Parts: sequence; C-alpha cells; structure tokens
Amino acid sequence: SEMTVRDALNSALDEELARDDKVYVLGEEVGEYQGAYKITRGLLQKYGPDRVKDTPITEAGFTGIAVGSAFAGLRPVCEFMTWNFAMQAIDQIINSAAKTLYMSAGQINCPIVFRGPNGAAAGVAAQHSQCFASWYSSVPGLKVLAPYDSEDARGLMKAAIRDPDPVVFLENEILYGQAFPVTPQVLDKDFVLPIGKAKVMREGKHVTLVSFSKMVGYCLKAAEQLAKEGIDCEVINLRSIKPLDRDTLLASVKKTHKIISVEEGWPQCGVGSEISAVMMELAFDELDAPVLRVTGAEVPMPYAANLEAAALPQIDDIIKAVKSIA
Amino acid sequence: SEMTVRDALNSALDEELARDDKVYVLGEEVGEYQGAYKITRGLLQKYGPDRVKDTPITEAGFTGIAVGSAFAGLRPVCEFMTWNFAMQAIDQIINSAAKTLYMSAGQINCPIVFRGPNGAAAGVAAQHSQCFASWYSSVPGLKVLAPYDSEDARGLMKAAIRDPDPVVFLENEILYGQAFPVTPQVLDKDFVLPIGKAKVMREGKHVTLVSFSKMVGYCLKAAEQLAKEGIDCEVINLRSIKPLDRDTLLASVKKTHKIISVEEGWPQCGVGSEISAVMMELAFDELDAPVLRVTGAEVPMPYAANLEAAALPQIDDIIKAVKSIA
Amino acid sequence: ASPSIKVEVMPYKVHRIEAPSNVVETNVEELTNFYKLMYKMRRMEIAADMMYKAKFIRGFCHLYDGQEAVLTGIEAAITLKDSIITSYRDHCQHVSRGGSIVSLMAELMGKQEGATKGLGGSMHIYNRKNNFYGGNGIVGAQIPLGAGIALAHKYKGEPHVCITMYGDGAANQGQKYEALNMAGLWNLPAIFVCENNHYGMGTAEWRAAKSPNFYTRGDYIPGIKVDGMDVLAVKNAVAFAKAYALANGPIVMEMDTYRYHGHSMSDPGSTYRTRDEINAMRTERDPIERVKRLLLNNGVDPADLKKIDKEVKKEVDDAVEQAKQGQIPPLHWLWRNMYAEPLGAGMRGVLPAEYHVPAFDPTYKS
Amino acid sequence: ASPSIKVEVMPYKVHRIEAPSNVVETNVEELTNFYKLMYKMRRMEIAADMMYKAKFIRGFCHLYDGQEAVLTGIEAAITLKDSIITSYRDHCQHVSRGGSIVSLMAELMGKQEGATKGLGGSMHIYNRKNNFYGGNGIVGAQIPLGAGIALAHKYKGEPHVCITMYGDGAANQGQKYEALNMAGLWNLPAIFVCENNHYGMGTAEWRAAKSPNFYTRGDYIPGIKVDGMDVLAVKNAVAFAKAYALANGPIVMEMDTYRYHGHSMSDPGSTYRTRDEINAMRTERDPIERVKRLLLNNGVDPADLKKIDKEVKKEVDDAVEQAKQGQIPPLHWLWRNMYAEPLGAGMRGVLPAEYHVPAFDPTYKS
Ligand SMILES: Cc1ncc(C[n+]2csc(CCOP(=O)(O)OP(=O)(O)O)c2C)c(N)n1
Ligand SMILES: Cc1ncc(C[n+]2csc(CCOP(=O)(O)OP(=O)(O)O)c2C)c(N)n1
Ligand SMILES: [Mg+2]
Ligand SMILES: [Mg+2]
Repeated sequence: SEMTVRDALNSALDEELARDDKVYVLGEEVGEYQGAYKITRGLLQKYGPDRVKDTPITEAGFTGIAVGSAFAGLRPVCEFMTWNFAMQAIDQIINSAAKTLYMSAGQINCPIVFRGPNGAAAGVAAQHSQCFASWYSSVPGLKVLAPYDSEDARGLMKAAIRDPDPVVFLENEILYGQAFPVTPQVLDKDFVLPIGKAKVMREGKHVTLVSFSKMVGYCLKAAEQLAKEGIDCEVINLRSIKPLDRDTLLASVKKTHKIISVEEGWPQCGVGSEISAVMMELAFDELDAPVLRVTGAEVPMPYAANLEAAALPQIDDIIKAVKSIA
Repeated sequence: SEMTVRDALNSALDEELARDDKVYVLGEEVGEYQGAYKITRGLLQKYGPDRVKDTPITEAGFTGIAVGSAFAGLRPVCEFMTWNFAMQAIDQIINSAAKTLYMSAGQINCPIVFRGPNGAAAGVAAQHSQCFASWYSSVPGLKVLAPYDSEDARGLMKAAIRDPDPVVFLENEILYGQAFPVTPQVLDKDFVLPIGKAKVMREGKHVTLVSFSKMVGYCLKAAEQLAKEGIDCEVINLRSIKPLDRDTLLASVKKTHKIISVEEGWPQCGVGSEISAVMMELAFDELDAPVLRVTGAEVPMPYAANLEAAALPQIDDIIKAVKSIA
Repeated sequence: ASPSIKVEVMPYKVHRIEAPSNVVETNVEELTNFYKLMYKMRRMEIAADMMYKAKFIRGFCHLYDGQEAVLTGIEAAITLKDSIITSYRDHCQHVSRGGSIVSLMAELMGKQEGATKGLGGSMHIYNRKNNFYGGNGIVGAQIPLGAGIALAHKYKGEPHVCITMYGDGAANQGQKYEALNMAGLWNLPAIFVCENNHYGMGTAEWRAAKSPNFYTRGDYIPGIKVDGMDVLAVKNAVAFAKAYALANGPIVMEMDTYRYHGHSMSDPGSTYRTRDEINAMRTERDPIERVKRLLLNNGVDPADLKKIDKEVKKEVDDAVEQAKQGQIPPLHWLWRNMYAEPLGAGMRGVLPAEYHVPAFDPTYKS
Repeated sequence: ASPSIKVEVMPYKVHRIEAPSNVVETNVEELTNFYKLMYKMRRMEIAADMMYKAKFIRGFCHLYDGQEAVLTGIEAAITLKDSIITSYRDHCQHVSRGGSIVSLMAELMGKQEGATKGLGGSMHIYNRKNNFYGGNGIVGAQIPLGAGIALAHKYKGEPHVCITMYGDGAANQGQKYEALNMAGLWNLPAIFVCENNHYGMGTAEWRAAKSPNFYTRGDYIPGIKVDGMDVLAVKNAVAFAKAYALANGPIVMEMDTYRYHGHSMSDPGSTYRTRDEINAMRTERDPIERVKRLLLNNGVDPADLKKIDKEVKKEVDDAVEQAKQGQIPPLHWLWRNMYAEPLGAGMRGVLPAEYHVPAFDPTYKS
C-alpha cells in the first residue's frame, strides 16, 4: 500500500500519543487549525487540548516551556511552523535542551522532539527557505534526523519521540503530499528506525550519491537516468545527520571509490563539507576522485520560479557532477 | 611598539566614531561600565550617550533596533557581551541584516558590525564557550571576520565599520589582554585591511597550517617547535571566514601539498570541514596527504580546567597532527 | 477647496493618555481620494487573489482587503518622509508609498518588472526612496526594526516618525516588549500600530493573548484604540499619535479591523470563523462603503463614484495584463546584490568549482 | 514547639490582587533555622570569594550574599516537591535544596566531588531529585523553562508550583513576556520571582527599564512587591502566592533586595554605586541582622547565636578544606552524559580519527 509523508507523520504522532501519556504536542496552529500543513490533523479531537496545545506566535517562549516540561519528565513534540522561525528559539534548543544533560552531570535529560518543515518550499523566498541541517548537526547533545519517504517519516518520528534526548527533526514541505509504498511492517505501531543509521536506497558500484530529505528522491532519479548510460550509482539516504553514519559511508566508498554529496542547503560549512572532511580523514586512500558537493547556491533564496530552480540542485546537476568524475 | 588587542579594538572604534558621525556603538554595559571587557573604554565620555548607547539585556530587541537604524542609514556597531548571547538575536542577524539587500533587489543595504568575544574563554563552561564561526560563515549576505593580533584587530575593525554590508566580527576574550608588536602603519588612522584576504604569517614548505583567532598563535608556536625538528610549516591566518580566501589557501597547498586546519569550534560542519571540502574540489591532485582537522572536541564545554584543556586543541595536538602526515 | 465636513467617529479608547477629539474634519476632495485609494487597494487584492488561483502567483500571498482604512488613514496623517515598516501583508504599502500597480503585480508574478525584480515576491516589497522598509516575513521582527528606524530619524535630528505595523498575533512576540522598553527609555518617535484583525492565521486573538486589549499592552507606554474600519478615525488618531511621538516618545495604537480573505492563499479563512461574522463585517463596517456613504450624503453624484470605480478597475485590469506580459528575470540576476561591496569574492553555485562574483547593481542594468 | 511570635512586616504593594496580611507568624525555632541557613549561605559566599581570589575557582562566579532572605523565605513557604529554577546566581539553591557545602565548594573548584562533578561549575548546579533545575547562564532563559516546569506539574496533576527566579535585568527580556502570556492562557502554577537587587551588572534598574516597578510588569498578571531583605515578609508572601498560583495561575513577585558583592568576581561592584549605598544596606536592611535582632528581642541568649555562628563557620571552613582535597575529574569524564542514549555513536576528539562513544553514566562509576 501507499502512504503520504503527511499521513506517515500524522499516524506516528497519533500512535505515540496513544502509547505514552507523557507525550504531548505543542506549536502554532497544531490544534484547532489541524496544523498549518495538517501534520497534526485530528489529534486535538482525539487527545484534547492538554495534549495538543495551540500556542501564540512566540517561538522563544513556547520552546522554552517545552524544554522546561521535558526537564520535568514530559515528552513534548514541539512543532515549528517552519524551521526558519526556530531561529527565534535557537538559544533554548542549543543552550537549554542540548547542553543541560552534560552540564548537570547526567542529572537532567531532555526528551523532546523539535519538528517542522526545513529548507526550501516553493516560492516562499529568502526568509522562508533556509536549511538548518548543518547548524544543528554541529551541536553535541542534539540528534538530527531528516526523513525522506514515508517509511523514514514513521520510523524516525517514532524513534525520535521515544528517544530520551533532544531530537531536531527536519521535514520537507514539498514531500508532505508525496505518497510512498509502505510495507505492513512499516505500519506496525512499534515500527521504529534506529537513530544514527543511514539507509542504502540503491546499490551501485561506480559512484556513491549521499543525501537527505527531498534530495534523496533526486539522487534516485539521477541514478536511474545514469544507469541507462551505464553508470551505476549507489544512493545513500542519511536519515540521521547527527550522529552521522560514517560506517555506511565508508563501506560504500570502499566499493565505489567516488562519492558526491547532494543537499539543498548552502555550501559553506554544510553537510557536504562534513562528508568531504570525513572522507579526507578516513578514506583518503580509497578515493579515486575528489569528493564533490552539489548544494544549494550561495544566495538568499530568490522568489521567481526560474531563479529558485537555479538556486537549488536539479537532477541534471547531479548527473553532471557524477559524469564529471565517473 | 606594542599594543594589546583590547587597545587595538578600542582605538579603531574611537577613530571610526571620530571619522563618521553615522557610526554609533550600542550594547550591554558599553557605556557607563566602559564595556564588560573594556573594549569601549572612554568612548561614552568622548562621544556621549547618543553615540555610545547602553542597552537593557534584550539582545533580540537591540539587535533589531540596530539593524533597523542601519537600514535607515546609520552605521551601528552592535556589541554582544559574548556571541553566545547573540543566539537570542540570530533571527535579526540572518533574516533581517543578511538577506534584506538581496530581497529588496539592492534597495536597502545594512552597514552594521556585530561584534563581541566568540568561542571559549577560561572556565566559563558550556553555555558561554561556543564558537559561531561556521554558522555565520554559511550565510550569504554576511561577511565574517576573526582577528588574531592587534594589527588584525585594528585593520579589520576599521574595514568592518567602513564596509556597507553586515559584518560578523568574532573576537576572542583571551586575546584581549595580549600585546602584539605594531608598526606605525598599523597605527595610522586609515589603516584598513582588506576583507576576504588571509595573511601568511609564516612561510614554510612542508605543511600548511590554517586557522583563525587564538589558534593562529598556537599554530605559530607549533610551527616554531616543529622547525626545530626540521619540519617547515606555513601558517595562514584566515582573518576572513566569509569570504574565504581560497586563492591563498590553494597557493599554499600547491607549495606544501599538505594542509591542516585548526579551530576551537566543534568539528561537524566546521570551518575545517569547509577547508577540507574546498581542497577536495579545487586541489585534489595537489594533496600528498589527507587534509586534517584539529578542532574543539565534540562536547559541550566542561568547567574543570583539565577537561576544558582536553576539549580544546593544544599546541601538542597540532604538532601531533603535523607529524602524522609530515 | 471643498468645504469642511465634520464627522463624528467612534470615541477612542485610551490608556495612560488623554483621548483626542472624536470629531474629525474632512472634505469631499479628501474623501474622494480616500475612496479612490481604498478601492484601488481592494481591486488590487482581488486581482491578486484571481491571479493566484490562476497560478500566475506562487508561494505565500497575504491579502489586505478589509483593512484598507488603516493604511489609508495612516498615510493621510503622515508624509513620505515618515517611515513605514510592516509584515508580509505589504501589497498596499507599495502603492501608498508611490509604487505602481504594475510593479506590484509583476512582483507577485515573479517578473523582472516587479517592485523587487522578482527577487522578493509578495512578502518582500520595499520603497527605500519613500521610506517604506518592507515587507518582513518573520512575525514580530519588524517591530524592533521599526524602533531602529525611529532611532535613526531622531539621531539625524529629523522631525519624522516611524510607523511600525504588526498583527494581533505578532503583538505577543517578546521582541515587541523589548523594543517598547527601549523606545520608551530613549524616547523614540515610534508609533507601534497593531492591526487587530482578530486572527493570527487560524487563532482568534483571545486564544493567543491572555489580554487582547492590545492598546494597553504597552503597559507603561500610552495607547489608543481606534476603529480601524473608519479611515477618518485612523487619520485623526495617527495625526495625534505623530505629534505625541515627536514630542514624547513611543505610543501604541490598536486598529480594530478585519481581513476579508483567509490568512494567506492556502487558508480558506472559514474554518475558524463563521460566514456570518465575515458577512456582518462586510455589510456593517466595510471601510470603503463607509466613505461612499459619506460622499453620497455630502452631495456627491453616484455617477462620479461609478466613474471612479470603472477607472480603478480598468487601471488594475490593465496593470495585471501588463504584468502578465513582463519577462521572467534572467538567470544571472541570481548573482546580484547580495553585497553592496562584493569584494570580488566568488560565491558558490550549485556545482563544484562554479563560482560567481555577485555584482552590486541595484538598477539591474547588467 | 516554641510559642508563636507575630511580626509586622513592611506592607506589600500589589497589582491586580488583594494584598495578604502583613502580620506574619513565626517562632523562635523557625527564626533560628532561618538564621542558621542564611548565615550558612553568607559564609559560603564569603568563602567562595576568598577561594576565587586565591585562584581555587575560575571563570564566572556570582555571589548571593545580601539576597539570602529571598531564597530562605521561599523555601519556608514551599516544599521540596515544588520546583525552583534560577539564573547563574545559584550557589544557595544548592544547599537549600539539600546539597552539601562540600559538593558546592568542590564544584566551584572543578573537582569530581562537586555537585556536577566539575562539569558545570558555578553557574550550572542542579538537584533533580529535589526539583532544583539549576543554574542557567543565559539571562532570561530560565523564565520560559520555569513556566514549562509548572506546566509539567499541572499536566501530571501534582499540587506543586514552580518558582522561577530572575533578576531586574532579566525582567526586560522578551521571552519573559511570552512566558507570562502562555502561563496566563494556560493557568500554569508558576510563580515568577524577580529578585530586584537594583542592578543588572553595572546598570541600575531605571537605566534598563522604562518602568522599574517589576511587580506590575506582568501587566495583566497580578503582582506583589515584597521586602526581600525580610525573610518573614518573603515567607508569608510566597505562601500566599503559592495558594494563588495553584488556584488561579501565574503571579509575579518582586523582591526588593540587594547584592553586597559585585556582579561577578571581575566586578568590584563599586563603580556604578556608592560605598554609602552599600553600607546603608548592610547596616539598615541586612537580612541576617534582622533575624538576629528578632531572636534577641524574643529572649534568645546571644551566646546561643554565637555558638551557631561558630558551628556554621567551622562547617563552611571544613567544607572548603575538604573540597580542596578533592580530585580533579579524570580525563575520560569528558565523554560522559552527552546523551541519555548515546547509540554507540562516536563523537570526535580534538584530533582526526579520534572518536569516543560517550557513556550515559550519571553516577560516574565508569
Ligand atoms: C516567527 C514566525 N512564526 C510563525 C510564522 C508563520 N506565520 C506567518 S503570519 C502568521 C500569523 C500572524 O498573525 P498576525 O500577527 O495577527 O498578522 P495578520 O496575518 O493577521 O496580519 C504566522 C503564524 C512566521 N512568519 N514567523
Ligand atoms: C542573554 C544574555 N545576555 C547577557 C548576558 C551577560 N550577563 C550575565 S548576568 C547579566 C546581568 C543580569 O542582571 P540581573 O538580571 O539583574 O541579575 P543579577 O545578576 O542582578 O542577579 C548579564 C548582562 C547573559 N548571560 N545572557
Ligand atoms: Mg491578525
Ligand atoms: Mg539584578
């Protein structure tokens, strides 16, 4: 059967709310409005206003409240309408949620999920299109997840909610409405994916493509086209950006000896930069070609559709990059 | 003659306040208290409360005010007591200051300097020790500078204030009291360093060490010791983290064929990751060894002196890294 | 000049300040201008709605119809040397500050003839020359920005104020309270205008604010509540506020208003409020109808108004057509105006080794 | 039980609420306990000052002497099941919440016997077991955190409140206003205690706040101003506030108090205020002297108090010595408790290819 990413997230939230009464959801428009992107549809009706809490548009405040409640033993799922708005609350995410367990010498953990759409959507311009994967992934104390398909969305969301640490959960608005096949196993109410493990989406022997979120789909499409030309790509879906699954990456490079990272975020100090640096340090002798990065262009996101497209990796860009080293 | 970094910053601010009456300074304790770290000493007395403005402890608010005033033609120098506190204001730095020129199609520029001590000091633990170089350097629209010595401090601060764009100026508390030799030229009231250019602090032919801020001094010391053992290091002081002076790095690597980055910040998606990725893409065939990163350990900063030292690169670490590839 | 007309507007509610008179002077000429401007705004937004549905416009698009009297009254009380800053709901400021309807429509369609050359889109429109500072997509962020613009006016010794517009949802943002405090400490000529349209997206004011009396939410800063559906009430109150702000410092204004459309194009606007409520607003408090009645009661020929209507409709329709004919921006505009001083430094494209030196070229000649 | 004593405290100032009686009941036993606890706090902070100057302590170190009555009065009115969260000025909460002086001093000295094993230092001390949530270095951040802890109490159906302590400087932070609004909307059992020691670092309250009447700054949330140098006034007011908060929701308390030391060890504390001001506080309003006078007036033998003094001094001195004998943490503790579930993932050390799997081990047995 098939399921959209939206329904995958919605059902995961629903089941985890049912499973553990310490879990609650808060954020702007999550309740009566059913979610700005309808991820929380039906949950208010099912679990009531104490467990599905509409907040005012005060990110710093409600994030701090969510974190405080997690210190005190609740398990909040804190929605940002988009991750851009979490910049108003980033101090609470970093200085309060991520660091307290360490600073308190293990006394106070913070079981919380921060979630919402990350990165570019369509036509929403510079202030609404930023990818925060690299920033959050730099911070010890956080776990950072980015689902691609419905399996990821369900399995990672459930893992994130059950995890005792703060998890930054980066969704993608454009994927919400996309349907993916799901097995009965994925629909099991205890279907939990391991945090910190990447998934090989397609095996291949010539070039490794590594990405996360929406770009996984682009890599798969690029791989399909390249296969027709005899270039056999391995496609890795990171799923977890922190911890980064170095082992899976290294195993793949030992096979292909060539690797390209693909992300929608800006290049400088991006996720691709990290992958490149890890390959340098841990697989230098395996590399038959430089590790390449395909990234969002280094510009604030423009509004016009053609410029927006030029500012983001397209399938053709991936193909070009592969061909440049294949 | 010699000058401390504190005096270098202070004199640069003083001269730029004198030079252009659109320049003003604001922040917590910058006026009557003379600066939490005395960088603004004497300025209130000289320029009065309209140009040296004490603010309440409300970073989001005063940063927004500073940015708004820059949109309207003033040239604020906005002090954060430390950069850790700027997380409360980062939305204004990124979404308002960095992006508006582009979003407004070139209509509204934002001539502002955001400054303050960045990264680890001594014994101030996890919430007061974070390095933000990589985050800010990822953002198109920002320029990011990090002075090492007094020459840097004067020349970059003056360049930053005269620049028409938003500049993130990352100082280091431990360097404030350190004295460095300065030439008469450095003391000239129009001594301005070019933004975007690195400085080769020491020429060498075996291994390139690239770093910024306090770590430049460590690299110089490591180079001195290694020289005694016949290993000749080139030491590059980035000065500018955005734009990154790729040309200077590439020229050096073409000579040494080996390069190591050194920074106090966390490793994942750090400045060193970017340098590694740039070398991959632009100098792969020049490399005789993997690009290595020496970084702050991936932990929230602990308080105890021995743990803090273990969490930060020491001169010996740099030496070890060099020897591992020299 | 047409003879003076005295109109009694709804009495102001005030907080820590004495209310100005609620008898407002106007005349047919002024009223006619108000009518024209507001009707233009209305038609523009209706056109934007249609163009959005026809897929000429994408992304977020927030319409101002229903709220026209607020901006129109503000503009009547200040000059183009006073500054305005607002949220993403910024189409009408573009025209009230001297921009053309064509450039608005072209911007919404992402064309190079647009107000921001297709770079900004609906939420990011500015007019630096006429002191309009946008067009800000982050809820609340414009509030300290506006205080900073006011600071610049004062610093430069100019007798101008900055009008900072924000919604009832934004009114709860912490940075508003920080900005109010500093504006108060520094006596900034800052007018904080809360456009209370009673909903922040789908959240009614009272669900988001423990105290939805927004004119009192400055606490120690004076405030005034105004019928924001009555352009005369707004004009009069803003004139009062401007004088106050220049002499004394910040003041908060709450404009009681209503948005007819949903929050943005993806919101039908009817799940969290009743059709009855919307209809009652339209029939009982519509700001354009109110001015129309005044004009008719003061002897204006209905035919004259019909003529205006027709002209405005045509102006908007023509603008839409012209905008449709606009060009999409050339690809190299991606690399323009990221920095006022680009320093010759290359910024990275999507692919490795693809670097571009962004030009500073606000005229987009190159 | 010792007989009841009735003491008249300074009348409370109130905002949107009726003041509780300012006649407080106590007895010699309670007063003696207050005296002991406050004197212990005083000696601890004096010891910390000395140890800092002797370079046993490094980094930031913020002392609480002068403000002892606030925390002591709070603890007298609540139980260990109620929660407390505060700023970096957190040494005394450690002992009032059941921690030892040795573990405080050891923490300040960065020893493994410390309250947070040398990981947290002066600003980051907690007692999860007794509901003390630290120890927060970012000004204002503890305010929404405290509201969140209150939310957890309510969510779990517990009849407990959270006391959130913050300074006059922090009182201007926007996140406070966001937290107050939500606490109000959700009727959280949250008591917001502004410790107004009249300075935020070197900035006098009136230079940082347009309205330094902090008990009124909740605006639509009730408030009460308390003589924070009088432990009985505090105890009584907090008991009142706790009952109020459990029944109704949030309340703001302003404690009028004073810090004797500079802001932190690097601040002499004498450039922005006069010696006279400090001396007047010490001689006229000292919270310990006030209780001492009460005890003596109620027939307590001065020798008994001397004995307490001596015992406390010895306890503190011994603790300091014991802390000095403590061990610095082993290096592998760098890699402890970064995650409650570390997942076996390696975190990077300073050098390449040096990865460590951080253990979750709150007992630091390994
Ligand atoms: C910080 C932030 N949070 C959330 C959003 C998403 N958002 C955009 S507009 C809006 C509602 C704002 O309501 P209000 O302030 O009343 O203004 P109105 O739209 O009614 O004019 C929200 C939640 C945002 N843009 N910025
Ligand atoms: C967000 C933030 N900004 C600045 C600082 C630096 N700082 C630490 S304490 C302090 C003064 C706080 O004063 P107040 O709130 O009155 O508390 P007190 O120290 O008097 O107890 C400042 C400015 C900080 N820690 N966090
Ligand atoms: Mg609204
Ligand atoms: Mg204080």
